Amino acid sequence: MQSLDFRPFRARHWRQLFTDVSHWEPNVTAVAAHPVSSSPPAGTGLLPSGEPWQLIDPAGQPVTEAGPLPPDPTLTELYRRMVIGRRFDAQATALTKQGRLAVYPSSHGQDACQVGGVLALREQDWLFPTYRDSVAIVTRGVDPVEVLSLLRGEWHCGYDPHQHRVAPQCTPLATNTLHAVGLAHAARLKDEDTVALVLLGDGATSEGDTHEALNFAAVWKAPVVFLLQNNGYAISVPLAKQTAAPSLAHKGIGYGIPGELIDGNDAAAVYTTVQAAVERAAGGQGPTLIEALTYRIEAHTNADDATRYRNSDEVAAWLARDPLTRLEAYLRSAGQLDDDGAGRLRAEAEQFAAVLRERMNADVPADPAELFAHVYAEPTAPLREQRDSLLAELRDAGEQR
Amino acid sequence: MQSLDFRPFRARHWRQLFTDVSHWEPNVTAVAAHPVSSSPPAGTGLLPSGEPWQLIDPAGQPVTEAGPLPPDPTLTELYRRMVIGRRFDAQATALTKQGRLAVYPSSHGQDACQVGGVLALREQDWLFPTYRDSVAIVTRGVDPVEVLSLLRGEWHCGYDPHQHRVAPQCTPLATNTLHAVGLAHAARLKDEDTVALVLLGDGATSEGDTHEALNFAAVWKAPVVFLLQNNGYAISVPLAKQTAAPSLAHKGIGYGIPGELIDGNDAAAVYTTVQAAVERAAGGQGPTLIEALTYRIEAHTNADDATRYRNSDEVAAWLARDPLTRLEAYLRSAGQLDDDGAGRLRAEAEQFAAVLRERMNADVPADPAELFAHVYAEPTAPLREQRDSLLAELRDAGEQR
Amino acid sequence: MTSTLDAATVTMAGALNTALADALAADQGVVVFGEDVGTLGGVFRVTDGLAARFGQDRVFDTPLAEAGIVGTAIGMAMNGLRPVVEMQFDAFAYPAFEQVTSHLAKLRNRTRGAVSLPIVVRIPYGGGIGGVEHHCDSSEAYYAHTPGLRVVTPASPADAYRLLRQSIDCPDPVIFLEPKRRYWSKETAQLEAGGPALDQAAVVKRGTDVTLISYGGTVATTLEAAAAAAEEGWDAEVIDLRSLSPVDDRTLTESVRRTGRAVVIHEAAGFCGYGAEIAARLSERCFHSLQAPVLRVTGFDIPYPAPALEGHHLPSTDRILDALARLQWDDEPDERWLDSGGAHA
Amino acid sequence: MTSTLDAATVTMAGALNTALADALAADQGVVVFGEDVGTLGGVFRVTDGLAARFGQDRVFDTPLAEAGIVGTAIGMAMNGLRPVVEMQFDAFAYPAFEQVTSHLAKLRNRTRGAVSLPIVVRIPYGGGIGGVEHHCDSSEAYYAHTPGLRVVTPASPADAYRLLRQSIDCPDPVIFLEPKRRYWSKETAQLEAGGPALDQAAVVKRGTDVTLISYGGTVATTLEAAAAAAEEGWDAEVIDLRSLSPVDDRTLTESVRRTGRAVVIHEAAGFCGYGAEIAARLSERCFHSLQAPVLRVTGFDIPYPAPALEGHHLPSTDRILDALARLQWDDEPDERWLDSGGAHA
Ligand SMILES: Cc1ncc(C[n+]2csc(CCOP(=O)(O)OP(=O)(O)O)c2C)c(N)n1
Ligand SMILES: Cc1ncc(C[n+]2csc(CCOP(=O)(O)OP(=O)(O)O)c2C)c(N)n1
Ligand SMILES: [Mg+2]
Ligand SMILES: [Mg+2]
Repeated sequence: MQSLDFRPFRARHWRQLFTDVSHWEPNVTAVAAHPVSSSPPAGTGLLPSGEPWQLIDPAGQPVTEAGPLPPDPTLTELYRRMVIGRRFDAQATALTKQGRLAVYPSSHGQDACQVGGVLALREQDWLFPTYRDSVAIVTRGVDPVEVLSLLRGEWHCGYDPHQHRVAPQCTPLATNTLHAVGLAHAARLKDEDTVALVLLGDGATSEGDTHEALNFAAVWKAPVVFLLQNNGYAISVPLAKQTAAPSLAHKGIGYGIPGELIDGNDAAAVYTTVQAAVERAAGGQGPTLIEALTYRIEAHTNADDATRYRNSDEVAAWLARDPLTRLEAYLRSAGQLDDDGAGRLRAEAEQFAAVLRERMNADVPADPAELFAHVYAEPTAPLREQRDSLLAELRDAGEQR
Repeated sequence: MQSLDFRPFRARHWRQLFTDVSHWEPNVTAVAAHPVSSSPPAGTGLLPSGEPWQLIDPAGQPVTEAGPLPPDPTLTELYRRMVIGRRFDAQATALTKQGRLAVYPSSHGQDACQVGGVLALREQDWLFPTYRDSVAIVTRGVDPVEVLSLLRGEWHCGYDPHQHRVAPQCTPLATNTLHAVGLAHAARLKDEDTVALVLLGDGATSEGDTHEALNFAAVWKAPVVFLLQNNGYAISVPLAKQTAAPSLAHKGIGYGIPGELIDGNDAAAVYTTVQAAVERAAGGQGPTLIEALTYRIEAHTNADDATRYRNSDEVAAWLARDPLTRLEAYLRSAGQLDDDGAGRLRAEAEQFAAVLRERMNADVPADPAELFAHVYAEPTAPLREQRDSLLAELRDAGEQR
Repeated sequence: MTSTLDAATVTMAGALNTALADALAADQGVVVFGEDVGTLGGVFRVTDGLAARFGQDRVFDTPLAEAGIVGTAIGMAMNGLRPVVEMQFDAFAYPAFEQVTSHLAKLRNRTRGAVSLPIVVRIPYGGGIGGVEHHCDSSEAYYAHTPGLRVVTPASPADAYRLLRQSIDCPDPVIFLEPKRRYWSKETAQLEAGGPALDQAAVVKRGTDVTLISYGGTVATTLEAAAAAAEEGWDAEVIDLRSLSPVDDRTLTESVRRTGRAVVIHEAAGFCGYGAEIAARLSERCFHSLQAPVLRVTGFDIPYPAPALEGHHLPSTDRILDALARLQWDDEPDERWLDSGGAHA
Repeated sequence: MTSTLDAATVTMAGALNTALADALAADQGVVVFGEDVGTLGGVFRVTDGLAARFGQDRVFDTPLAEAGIVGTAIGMAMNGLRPVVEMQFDAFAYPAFEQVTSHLAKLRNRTRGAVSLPIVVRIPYGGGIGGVEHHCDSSEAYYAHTPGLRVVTPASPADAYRLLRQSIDCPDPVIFLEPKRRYWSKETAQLEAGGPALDQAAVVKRGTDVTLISYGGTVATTLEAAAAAAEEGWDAEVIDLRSLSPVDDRTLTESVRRTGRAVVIHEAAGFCGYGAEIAARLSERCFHSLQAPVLRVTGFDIPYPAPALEGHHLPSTDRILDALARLQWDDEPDERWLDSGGAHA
């Protein structure tokens, strides 16, 4: 296993956490094409800091020079939600093994982003998650059984997006970034104080839609926050094959959007950065692009075999940077958590998982007629015809039995 | 008319050349979302200079501190080709009025980009032009009548792309950027010394394809040069509604590509910058993004009415920055051009236009059978059936007459 | 809701412009955006004057990105607006194809009806205007094959007004295809939003011998052909479909059962084109009434040609009349299909 | 060119893998790229081992961008390569739609044949695997309607090998649709690149009473239905189209003129689906031979459903048998279409 040098956390070190660094050649030096004029580049204030920003280091120590920590109750709540989220995630993975879920993309390792991003939102804000962000949605308050109905194969989205202001989990990569921008811009047009937080992965940044969303957001000064969970992989493809940029947060300046590079395993840093970006957005100052450096501990989904493209040393190195351990260490050293408290939290999480497990064991009856019910506001004449023919077919089959 | 302060050419001044500056609020100051660490941003060497780079100022004076000028014969050739190109462009516009061309998008005002970009290419390099780049293609040596066959409504592309290594003029915006990257990468895979130069407009930078092309080019270190002619408008939409970035060249850093911001009305600067980028690319150092600031003097096409969205003061201000006048002034003051030489050049251009005019007056017979000839390598059975039925129809119609 | 105007002579572009203005006035939630639709008023002037009248917050230019336009429209609709967006030309809607097929068409179903997307995507489509490549595509079959979308296309100014108003009011996403070669066609009409349902076809000419079925840009050609057919003794009925999805089976089958013959006309490529669906449906539903096969008069299976050759590609009155003549009036089968092999592979 | 292997048991995924390996070995110009096709060997393992064997310059992972993949493939082909690219799933090919329709399909025609694009776009398509939304689309009609593209889909391992080799050798762009639910189907066969032409359909079962026409994922279901039909006394012929564009008219018409009845089966939505073209063509070309209308058994006109309900959506042997039963064997018209109105609008 690689030895880790925890503080200060340098991008260089972050890269060392990856085994496959051979391709990793971000282009950070200009090769001057000609003797450029001495005039300094504009807008450098939009660039991210060179090293990922951190408030609590992996050993649980506050990085005091980086700024103030969120208040203790917030930190405690971040920890509590991460414990529950982690347990939910493990339970979901277990359900795939029991055949109760068709597939599950785990966010183990990205817990600080899942929880920190969502807790920074206000009641009236919207969340635009992807398939990997079930923990974020659960943290937002959506019924976990409803969250899992997609992955259970029951229906494409099991919850009402308007209830908790959570868009359906988005599978086509990067497409949700545009939805978030549109929703946020509509809020501005309607004079509503709503911010949209959209989650996307490192791979999704390569899609054209991400580019268009960043650009529309910037031109419209839309109240939207892009939280990019850079977990190092798009399925099997490492970041080095995805980009040659110094960091993904460096994309911001090309749109006139400030880019922030943060330690995505530091829940305090994620929470603080997203909260500040939400405030900026709500204050009419436009979008922010936040790149949170983190790691996907599990395979892409339970169906994936990660040993084909990365080695266990790499995973072990990142396990040592666990976001829960880090915050727990801080809370304990700050006297905010003791064994009793930790035990109560564990019990709460177990209870959460037990209820989920039980509810997921119940079979959900599927109604074939519903296939035709929601395609249009009212089923069209051809769809009514098709529904009737399916129902007749089922009746006949029933009669035959 | 606005008064102009010619030297040094500041981006601020460039912006002042536009009437509609109300929307122009490029975001150049970071609004720190949180107390960032003091660690300086990485990769700033990839950023363009704050002011557009210039070798010859609008009055025709060399900007000595900016670097050496190209040799005099090169400057003379740049001027000669611009004179011919300008005349070609005017002739094409005239042909639309006579109904000999369906439509023509003029590049008047962008002459320095059209000519400077192409002359910087080597024999073996490829050009990927758009609908606006007829002058560039003519400069590359393609028969002007073949160039105009698209706009004449004769066939979708009138020349053989392989002959002069010029891709068909591309109408779907930004899609040609990917073709250029693919062609360039293939050259590398095949170990051939070929660079691709792709032309695109400011509007085209908003399309997802531009983003994907820059990213693929950077990751693959493909030998490709992006020459972005920022002429201030996408049809009627001013740059201020297209982007909030400090400059479009600032997009480079988000891919790990050096961005260059240059005065696009200075043929010497365009030539020098593209040539250096071609050398970089050929040397295995990857792509360059060059933003050339210029102006579309005419309407979008002859069918457009530019008075609906910009005023004549703005056009007049840019007419005063004419790339031909500028280079002519330099050549005359450098003793490389006198009245005689200028007269000979004018005559050459007139002759070029006269031949073109005459050749364009000849009607080109269209062969209906050709509709089916090139859809596949060999017409498929259904297409042979359709061809035969059309020919039979034409025969019948002929017999009836 | 009726436009305040009395019957007047109006172009299709003008009728669409009035429809947008009336919709913007009627519902604060309506927003109109796209490339060049604001200051310029659109390259076809369909949005002329709207930005000035309703302000930049309701009618505005976007950056140049079609996926961006449709994608943000989806987000806006999730937040209660009714976006009407313009794709500048048919082929320039393709960058938005993923947003259209994977989200616009599916989001209501995905959420069991919780999310409604009352969005209209206006697309000038088709050729016949001497346009260069990529400016003349007929893309209706792509959209009509996509469940969850409505596909509507007007053939006259009055229909353009009514169908656009109804499309904007419709809770479903509508792909609104505007036949650009009819933009400057004129009609004297009173513009009204009320009338038949959005998905009802129109019998635009009554007839007894054969049913000619068309939509959009080729309805006018079809009516001309019907007039010419009358001279040859055939009394043709002409149906303008108006709504391509869903299709109005009732009007179609009622007519074809009566006439016993049908020809479908459109300018898109025939192979897997919209006409295939109509021919297949009618062949199934009216099998015992058909005296001859349902024929199709369509564009060839080629990329849309350059202006010099488009006249050969587009369905003409002559070509429609030729098809009529092949409808086995004398009970003789079409000789083209008599040899057992059909086309030689 | 024949694979060196003797007849052996092979899956479709395995046959495709062998085809790619043999093509890479046969022609230095062949390159294989896409998302996860390199190190991982593809999410369906179709490119397994190829990067290791042929090197990262010939088999490689790209950034995650489908327009980028197809767009750069076009540039590579312009420079003499023969790219074989993978779209990870059907719905994830939509971002590339503009590159496919506006360039891949048209560039040869645009340049009067000067530019050839021998590109294969491999797309795993269709459902039946319990996949979540966007992983089960059947998009063949979009491509088949686009002139300039060839559309090919295998139904068996041996065909998968041969058709992929022929597609790679073909000078035209080919959309190669792989029915993902057949990836693990096995066959004992010798893999050969030679044989019938790329656009020739196969009569996979001879019969005299009715022609069942299918392709890709539903061929197996159709064969099952034919076997069941035999028990009910119907001797069905089964045609696997293999090439959807161009279509093999000769094989189709020859069969249907003989049997007088036909059913088209596919899992894509029926409306404007590929089956509409087949039904329309056969109704026209075999009008006087048809004893009953050409019926279609297809997916419903709905977004592909969640796994819990996909069984109701997909064509089943029962549904095919139902259609057979409706082919008016006793000369009685289908009562569903007797009332003059058809569906009630
Ligand atoms: C448009 C599109 N293309 C391809 C896919 C298939 N796919 C699903 S997840 C994935 C990788 C995404 O990587 P990233 O954005 O980094 O997110 P992560 O899975 O790491 O959270 C791919 C290629 C998809 N869902 N959508
Ligand atoms: C994908 C696409 N969308 C829309 C258009 C229609 N269109 C043609 S030119 C143009 C403006 C392009 O602006 P820019 O890229 O700045 O180039 P310029 O015309 O100024 O040279 C537009 C919107 C198109 N050709 N392609
Ligand atoms: Mg990732
Ligand atoms: Mg421009």
